[in-house]
Amino acid sequence: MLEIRNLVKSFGGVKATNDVSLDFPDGSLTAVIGPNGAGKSTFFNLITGALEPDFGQVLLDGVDLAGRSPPEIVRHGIGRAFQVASIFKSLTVEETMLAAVSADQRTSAVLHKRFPLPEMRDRAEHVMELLGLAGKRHRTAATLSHGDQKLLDIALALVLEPKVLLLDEPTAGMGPEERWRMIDKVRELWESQKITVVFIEHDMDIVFKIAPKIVVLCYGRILATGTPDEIRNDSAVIDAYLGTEHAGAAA
Amino acid sequence: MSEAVIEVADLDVYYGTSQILFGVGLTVRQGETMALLGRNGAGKSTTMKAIMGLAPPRRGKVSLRGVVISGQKPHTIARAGLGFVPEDRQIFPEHTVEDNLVIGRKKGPEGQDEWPIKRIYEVFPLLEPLRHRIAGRLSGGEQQMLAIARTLMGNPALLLLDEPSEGLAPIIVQRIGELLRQLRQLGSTVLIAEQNMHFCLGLASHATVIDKGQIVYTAGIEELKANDAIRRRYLAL
Amino acid sequence: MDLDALAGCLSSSACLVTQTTSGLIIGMLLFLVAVGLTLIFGVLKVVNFSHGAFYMFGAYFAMTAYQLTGSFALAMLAGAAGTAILGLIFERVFMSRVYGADVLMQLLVCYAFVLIFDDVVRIIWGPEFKSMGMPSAFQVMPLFVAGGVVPPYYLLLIGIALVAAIVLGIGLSRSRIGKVIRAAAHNPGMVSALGINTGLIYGGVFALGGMLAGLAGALAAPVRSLTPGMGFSVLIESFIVTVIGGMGSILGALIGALLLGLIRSFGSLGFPLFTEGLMYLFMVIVLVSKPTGLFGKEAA
Amino acid sequence: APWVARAQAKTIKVGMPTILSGRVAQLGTSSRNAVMLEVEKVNAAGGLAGRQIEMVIRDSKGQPQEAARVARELVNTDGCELLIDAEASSGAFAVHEVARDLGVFCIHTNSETSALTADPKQHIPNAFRTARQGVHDSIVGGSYAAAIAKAKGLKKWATCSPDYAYGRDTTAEFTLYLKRFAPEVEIISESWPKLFQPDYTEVVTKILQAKPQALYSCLWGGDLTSYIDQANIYAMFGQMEVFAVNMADYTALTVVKNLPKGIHSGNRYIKTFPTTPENAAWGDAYKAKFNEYPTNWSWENATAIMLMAEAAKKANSADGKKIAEALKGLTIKCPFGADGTVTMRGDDHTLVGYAIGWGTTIPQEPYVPEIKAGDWKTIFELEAEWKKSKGYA
Amino acid sequence: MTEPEAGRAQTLVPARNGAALQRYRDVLIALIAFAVLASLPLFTGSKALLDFVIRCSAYGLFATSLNLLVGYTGLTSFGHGMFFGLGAYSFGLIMQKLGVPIPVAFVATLAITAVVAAIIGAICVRLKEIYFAFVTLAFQMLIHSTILSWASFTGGDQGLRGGIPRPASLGIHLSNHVHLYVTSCALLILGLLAMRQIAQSPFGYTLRMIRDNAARASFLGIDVWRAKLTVFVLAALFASMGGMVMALFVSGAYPEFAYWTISGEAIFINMLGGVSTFLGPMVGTVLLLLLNDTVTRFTEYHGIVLGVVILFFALGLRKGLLDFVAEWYAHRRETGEGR
Ligand SMILES: Nc1ncnc2c1ncn2[C@@H]1O[C@H](COP(=O)(O)OP(=O)(O)OP(=O)(O)O)[C@@H](O)[C@H]1O
Ligand SMILES: Nc1ncnc2c1ncn2[C@@H]1O[C@H](COP(=O)(O)OP(=O)(O)OP(=O)(O)O)[C@@H](O)[C@H]1O
Ligand SMILES: [Mg+2]
Ligand SMILES: [Mg+2]
Repeated sequence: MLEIRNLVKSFGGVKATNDVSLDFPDGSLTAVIGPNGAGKSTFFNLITGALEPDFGQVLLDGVDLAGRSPPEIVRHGIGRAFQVASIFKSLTVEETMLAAVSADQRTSAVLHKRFPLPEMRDRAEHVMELLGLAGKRHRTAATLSHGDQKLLDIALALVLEPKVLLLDEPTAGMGPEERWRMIDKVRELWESQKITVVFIEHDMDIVFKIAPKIVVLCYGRILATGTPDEIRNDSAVIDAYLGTEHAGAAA
Repeated sequence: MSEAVIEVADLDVYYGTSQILFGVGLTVRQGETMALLGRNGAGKSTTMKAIMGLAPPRRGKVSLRGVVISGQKPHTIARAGLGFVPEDRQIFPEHTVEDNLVIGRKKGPEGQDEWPIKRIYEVFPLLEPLRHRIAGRLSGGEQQMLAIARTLMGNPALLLLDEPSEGLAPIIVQRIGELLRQLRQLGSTVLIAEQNMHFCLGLASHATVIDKGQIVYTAGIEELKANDAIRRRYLAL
Repeated sequence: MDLDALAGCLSSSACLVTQTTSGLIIGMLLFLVAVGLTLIFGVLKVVNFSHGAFYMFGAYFAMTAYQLTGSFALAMLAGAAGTAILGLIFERVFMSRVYGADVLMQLLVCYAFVLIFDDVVRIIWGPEFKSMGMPSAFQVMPLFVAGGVVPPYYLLLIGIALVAAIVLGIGLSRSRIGKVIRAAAHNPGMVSALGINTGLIYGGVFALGGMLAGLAGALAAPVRSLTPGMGFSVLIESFIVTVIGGMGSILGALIGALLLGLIRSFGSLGFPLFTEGLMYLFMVIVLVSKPTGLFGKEAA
Repeated sequence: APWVARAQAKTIKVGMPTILSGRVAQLGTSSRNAVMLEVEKVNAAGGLAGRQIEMVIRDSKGQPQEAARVARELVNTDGCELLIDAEASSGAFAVHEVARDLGVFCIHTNSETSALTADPKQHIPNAFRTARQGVHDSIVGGSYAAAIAKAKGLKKWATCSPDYAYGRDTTAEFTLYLKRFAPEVEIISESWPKLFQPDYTEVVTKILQAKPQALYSCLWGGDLTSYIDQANIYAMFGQMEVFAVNMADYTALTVVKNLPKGIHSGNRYIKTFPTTPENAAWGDAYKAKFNEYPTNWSWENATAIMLMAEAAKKANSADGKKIAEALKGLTIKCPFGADGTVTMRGDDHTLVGYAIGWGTTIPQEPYVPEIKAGDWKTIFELEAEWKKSKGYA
Repeated sequence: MTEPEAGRAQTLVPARNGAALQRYRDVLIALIAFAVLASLPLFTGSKALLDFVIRCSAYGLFATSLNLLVGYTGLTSFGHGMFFGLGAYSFGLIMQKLGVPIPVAFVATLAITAVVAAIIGAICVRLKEIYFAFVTLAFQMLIHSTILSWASFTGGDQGLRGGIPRPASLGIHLSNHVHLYVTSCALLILGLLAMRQIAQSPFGYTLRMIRDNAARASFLGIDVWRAKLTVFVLAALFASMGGMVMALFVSGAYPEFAYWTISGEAIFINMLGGVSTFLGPMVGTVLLLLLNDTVTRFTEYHGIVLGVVILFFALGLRKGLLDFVAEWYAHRRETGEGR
């Protein structure tokens, strides 16, 4: 279980994360929404070690990870994908996957053997199949389409076989069709891999459709948590975020 | 039919050796809001960049009110009257809001100066209290407004908007929609690329659909709404 | 090491004044070269290895103009204007072709011109070192300020550098053109899409940077020997200055230059055999404690 | 055999690595000029034992690894049988190793570092030196300066010399002999600017702070002129006696615009010292041909050719080994000799007997009107002592 | 899937043990290269050619090691030459002062280099981009300053005087020109082979990841700092080897070996030859040395000539020679297969 306790982070005067406490039970699927600049990405950055919290705890199965470095946290089993696809532009899809497996198998510093080691293959292959990237294995990442780059980013997180997967706007910049394909894939993964998934999303159709639980952040604080129906009808959320179009009545 | 503001004909665009656009052609007339629709990677942004001179076409031409502008540098094209709001906004993050606006200021192609900063603040009342804030610290929606306002400061005859709703909270999308409707009432001519159909269909007067670098459909907006086949095939609706 | 000498100086006001002004003098001239470097880096992201050559040309232009006209003012003008034109041509004809290429490619173009420029100077002015000579107006007794010695010529030099610092500082932060230049530094594509000719800005910035280096060269010409390759040591020191100050920061260049000047002037008392090493050591210390220099911004 | 005859008849190639680009290109060029001037004369007189000299001159850019590379190539590929090493310090040591390796005859013409020939560890039978030697200079300079120090009561001295071997060694030796002849002298301040340092402001102010009565410097070339210009605007020259050993060199004398009067300097090359018609004629011939005055390196290289020609005549062979043998202890007539001759000393292969002296400057030609000649007898005595103290003898 | 992709996919699918095969191929190429080089003295009496190859070995090892940093890891060092100088000086000093057998001095020098590189690297690799470049430069200048100032030990600006003793050991007489030549070739080939192995190892791919996106690499569990430090030290070792070859060649060590210009030359070689292929720096080395040796024969204005040649590469090709050739070849193959 991932437990967040009283997490605080400020930039200069701005409290980007202000005393946030949340529980993400094993195998849960949670959406995090909130206005632009609410501190959603910051929240992820704090959990994954990209930023050091000013205060608070990040407990994964009881172990406090707050303030540790990203590699350590990854090794404890928290993987993430980024709002803007973060990939290795000159490596091919296959190389990217293999290299990630190598990092996870602690062979990334091996000098005396040739890359790739045979034992890296299966996992890389499995994840490429899972995300439908196998056919593009020899494409250099830079030449992939936007959507495929986001997929590759998620594949990078997945291939490490994390216990918790954090996805920052996995559908950002995608068209409606790809968007649904992506989110279906996320749901499929969640169901098949039995991992904890937390994702940030601005597309309310998606959020309301697939997330059993929603957290709304606003000005660094938790504005509301609940099921889609509860959130849809929460007047504070409507005022701060949803506007009239997506409000309860419209759905 | 009103005068054509921009005419694009037979545009071929390459990135390196790979061809992205194949003979793209479209026309936007005075006062229209033309929606450029298509899936990811269809070539919407590339079309806009090609019009702006940021991705120079290898073949074809772009003319603005009958004057050929393709082949020119972006700044010349901008001075001829095109205003571009790019996909990822690209505000100047270290400058203040007002400095961003000042950098965008220029007279229109006929010397018109319809958008003094005062009027900008009237149309974008949310920006005025933020005028001395550093633009990089604005929220996404505020940045999007700033990007549009900055382009308007240059008195463009035609506004190119690339995915103005991308990555924004629903409430902000709604607000920007209202703003664009307002601009339309003021008589602006707009070419807008979008993925968000709800947003776009409520706004545009005409629509063009692009797929794999080719224009596959052009019509008035009501006609598109009525054409289920096209919507299903190219827009996944 | 001679720490007694250093301690002795620190307790004598005359010595303190003299060495501080001497540090100021060294620093200000360095600043003029370094500020052009930092400006060009800030806007064009080019590490201009040929910057020292502009300093060299400034000195040679000034010397030639002085020999021809006998006017010190014209000599300074020739140094500044000549290098400005040179900078413009250099940027428009050559550098503009490697934007977007590997940073090292740009470095290579600059390096090629270091080689070419040095030989060009050798061909035009000869391989031997030259001296411009101090105009008679400045051949006067130095001033005595609080027991310290300051030559009037150096007062002029400090004055010009200060004016340049203030004009540049205010110009870049306040004027529209300054804002545009800073914006172009960040995002040239967007700036040009707003109707601004970035080529002109790039050329202009390069010309301005070249001019500042040329002016520094011209100002240095009366007191330094002119020789092909003379830009080199100045270049290395200006690099230290810009890196310490933070690449792209004008204030950083000023502070960095002054710090370096002071290190040199007081270091030569305390560590006469390790003054040079002291500068590098200082640079290492600054970078270790602040990885982007004193006023540098984290690369996005 | 017939091919031997042909080999005898053909020209002899003499290789010369020197510095033709970079900061000291001027000196390298002047070395080349002097060599060409002399080679012409030798060839006109029949060459080296009947073989015409063909010079093969290459640029080493002043880099020791290039100097070594070029020297090897000159011998191995270009077929040079003799080498004139016109390199500065570190380059000379690099070429010295090549000469050791290949056994080729070699004359070092420009390196003044005493150790190159004085240190027996460096000694090889096939290498010689025609450059002046630091320790000779310092002995003469020290005794000259001591006399003036005594006469004018100059007790407090400062030094300002470039921070590299030449500067450090020469300064140390100068002060050694200065103090020996004038024990009351005290060095109160030392400055060590870098070689080719452009700005001497901090050095100038430091010296002014120390308020010495006299200043010694072995800065040279452009560094010296920069230093003078910068010291001038602090009005330094009115405040102390200045001894700058490298001032009386045309490269500096003709360049400085406001040359202060009365700077003490040793001679480098100057056509008025030795005051002989031969020397004046040589200087004028050089000037007529190359439109500039010779440098210190010029006479050193010219001497090398003169010595080689004479040795070849004596050995009646152009073979390097034979020339080397003949060169040992050879005394020849030479415009640069203190008494009209110079000698290649046999035991350490270095040139002695060249003109060496000190005088004071005036701002126009002849720049150093009167030069007081050093005494070679004293030089030899003190040099022997010095060698012992260094463990060389 | 387009046709060329299909073609490549086929060749790579059964490549499960292709990695091992590739290594044998590299070893084979190395053996052939060594055989060709080592037999050269049998065919030519030109000592200059052998000298040229020796110098290529020294510079080639040095430049290729820099490419491990610049090309593979994206660390642009302006001070890599410090290890070239360090190698030359340590080796020379050990031989002069201690008189140990050459292989001992060789290993000892590598050990010294590793320690110094680890200390300097630990400070430098924290910095990014241009700041990394300049802090390495600063260290290089510090080392250069030290060599100059510590004249009693290093000989100051005059360098290590009196030659480096080259006693025979293991039947190799390095004072013999041909022995020196063959040894240099062997060191070059071994060094290149080792660097090739590093580049193609899992660690090599870690380096590529760091070059492309260091932040992302750290989110895969890679300790970026450690990986950078490791490659910094490894590269220093090969640079040091190059320095030793150079010291043997000139039988001395000079402060110029540790001056920043030597780093500049290595960067220059990399740019000339190309940084995206393994052998690019080797091509650049041959190119630069050839250029240098011929141009200096004919003119003392070699700056202009060299400058113009560089401009041709930088403005004309916009990339190194081998990069250009590789791209041209790939392009040709693509269009050829497309037909
Ligand atoms: N490194 C940083 N330095 C300073 N301020 C920061 C930094 N990172 C984020 N912020 C600020 O913290 C606040 C929260 O930013 P964050 O990126 O977490 O928002 P978000 O909820 O992810 O927004 P969006 O939906 O637009 O992605 C914003 O005001 C932002 O400007
Ligand atoms: N710099 C580039 N180099 C190579 N290919 C590119 C580049 N930019 C875009 N492409 C490719 O060009 C095609 C069209 O891209 P474009 O950005 O115009 O699409 P779009 O319709 O705007 O898509 P989106 O909705 O994702 O913004 C895509 O296949 C994309 O992969
Ligand atoms: Mg975010
Ligand atoms: Mg797009």
